[in-house]
Amino acid sequence: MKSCHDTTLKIKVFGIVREKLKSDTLNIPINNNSVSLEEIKKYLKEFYPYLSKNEINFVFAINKVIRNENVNVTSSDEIALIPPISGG
Amino acid sequence: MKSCHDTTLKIKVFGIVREKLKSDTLNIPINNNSVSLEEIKKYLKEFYPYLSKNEINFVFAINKVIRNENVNVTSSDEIALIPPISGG
Amino acid sequence: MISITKDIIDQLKILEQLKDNSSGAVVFFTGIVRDHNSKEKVEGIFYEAYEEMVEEILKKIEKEISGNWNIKKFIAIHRIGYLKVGEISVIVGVSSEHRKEAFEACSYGIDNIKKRCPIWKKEEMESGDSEWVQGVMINE
Amino acid sequence: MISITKDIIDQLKILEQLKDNSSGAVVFFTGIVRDHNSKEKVEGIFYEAYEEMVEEILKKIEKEISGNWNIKKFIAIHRIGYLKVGEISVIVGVSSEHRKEAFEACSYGIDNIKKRCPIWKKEEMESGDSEWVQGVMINE
Repeated sequence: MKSCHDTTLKIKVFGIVREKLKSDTLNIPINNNSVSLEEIKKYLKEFYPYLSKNEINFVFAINKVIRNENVNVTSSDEIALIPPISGG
Repeated sequence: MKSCHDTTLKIKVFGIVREKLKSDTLNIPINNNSVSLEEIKKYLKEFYPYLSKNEINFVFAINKVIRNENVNVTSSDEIALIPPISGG
Repeated sequence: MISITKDIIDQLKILEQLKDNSSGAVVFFTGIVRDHNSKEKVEGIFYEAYEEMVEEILKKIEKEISGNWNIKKFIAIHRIGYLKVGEISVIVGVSSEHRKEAFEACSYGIDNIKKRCPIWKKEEMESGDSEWVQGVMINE
Repeated sequence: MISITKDIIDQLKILEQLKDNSSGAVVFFTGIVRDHNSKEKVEGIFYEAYEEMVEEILKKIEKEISGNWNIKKFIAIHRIGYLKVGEISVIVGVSSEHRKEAFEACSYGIDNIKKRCPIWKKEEMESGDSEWVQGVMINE
């Protein structure tokens, strides 16, 4: 029998998000091979209340490329959550 | 009896003009207390053929200020001949 | 040459690296940790980066610059970790035959680092407080 | 700080002088003797100036910059005499809180030095020839 949660997506987090969530990686269990960014977002906002606050905006980088569209990802993708940047 | 040439105006020259005329100062004898830039120009072009050639353009600086108008100067003014510049 | 580093940025070394006998102009930008923000005295800044992605983007910026301007050398380095007031956080240097290109390319470089590189900073105040700087959404 | 000098320009010293803990940005321009002109290989350049007038104009430019941009420090130095390939002929450095001002002020500084300062250069070629560079009419 297949387990309910086959795979874990790892999401890199940085800056204020890393600090608030006290981890540089968030783990998301997924049932399927792939999952959409919208689904990830929904999951994150449900399980990490900090991320559902209005003041924290973010986008995803998939394999070091910002993706604004709702693409599907798998556990082999490098996924990162990018809050507003302030380098320089 | 007053001498014909009372005073001498000194004109500073630089760069290619200094080199061609083999001097960093040109002396112009004047009869009057003051003389106009146009008169100086006329004198220079007459006595320094190099300066009447078309390819050498110049303006005057009087007391370190460029004067494009035909002002009068005296021997107490600092007069310089400024050919095209190429600093930097 | 582009990089992200934890080490102190050696300006003189970079000026030497930019030197090129066929170039007539060098333009050089350094970002420095200021002793204040809009409200408070600042003691230092902690910089954090998504390093691998920053390197990808710096490479892209370098390529865009080589494509758009006729330049000889391009250097962009961003430092991360804890920096004290007066220390250099970022440096962008360009050498080229003529100054216009060097100014434009250098300015493009730092503008795009600020707009596109996933780097975050947290100011450590003299008061003992610290605060992540509210940034801008990445525009990559 | 503005000046005209016969001495080698010490970039590091100038970078130190531009440093200011309240400034977030430093922009720095250097003009360097190139190894070629449009036709020939160049070995060095002889610079000559109407020194007292150059100093007056550099002071004016400094004043215009302080009036037009909110900057912290401004340095402009032009060297004269014989310079070999690779040596710095002119340096303009600006520090300010924000980079936009520093870029604009630095660029204004060098543009105006080139347009307004009575300085002349003669290129010494590898061939042994030498030639005064055809300049532009002074625009002061």
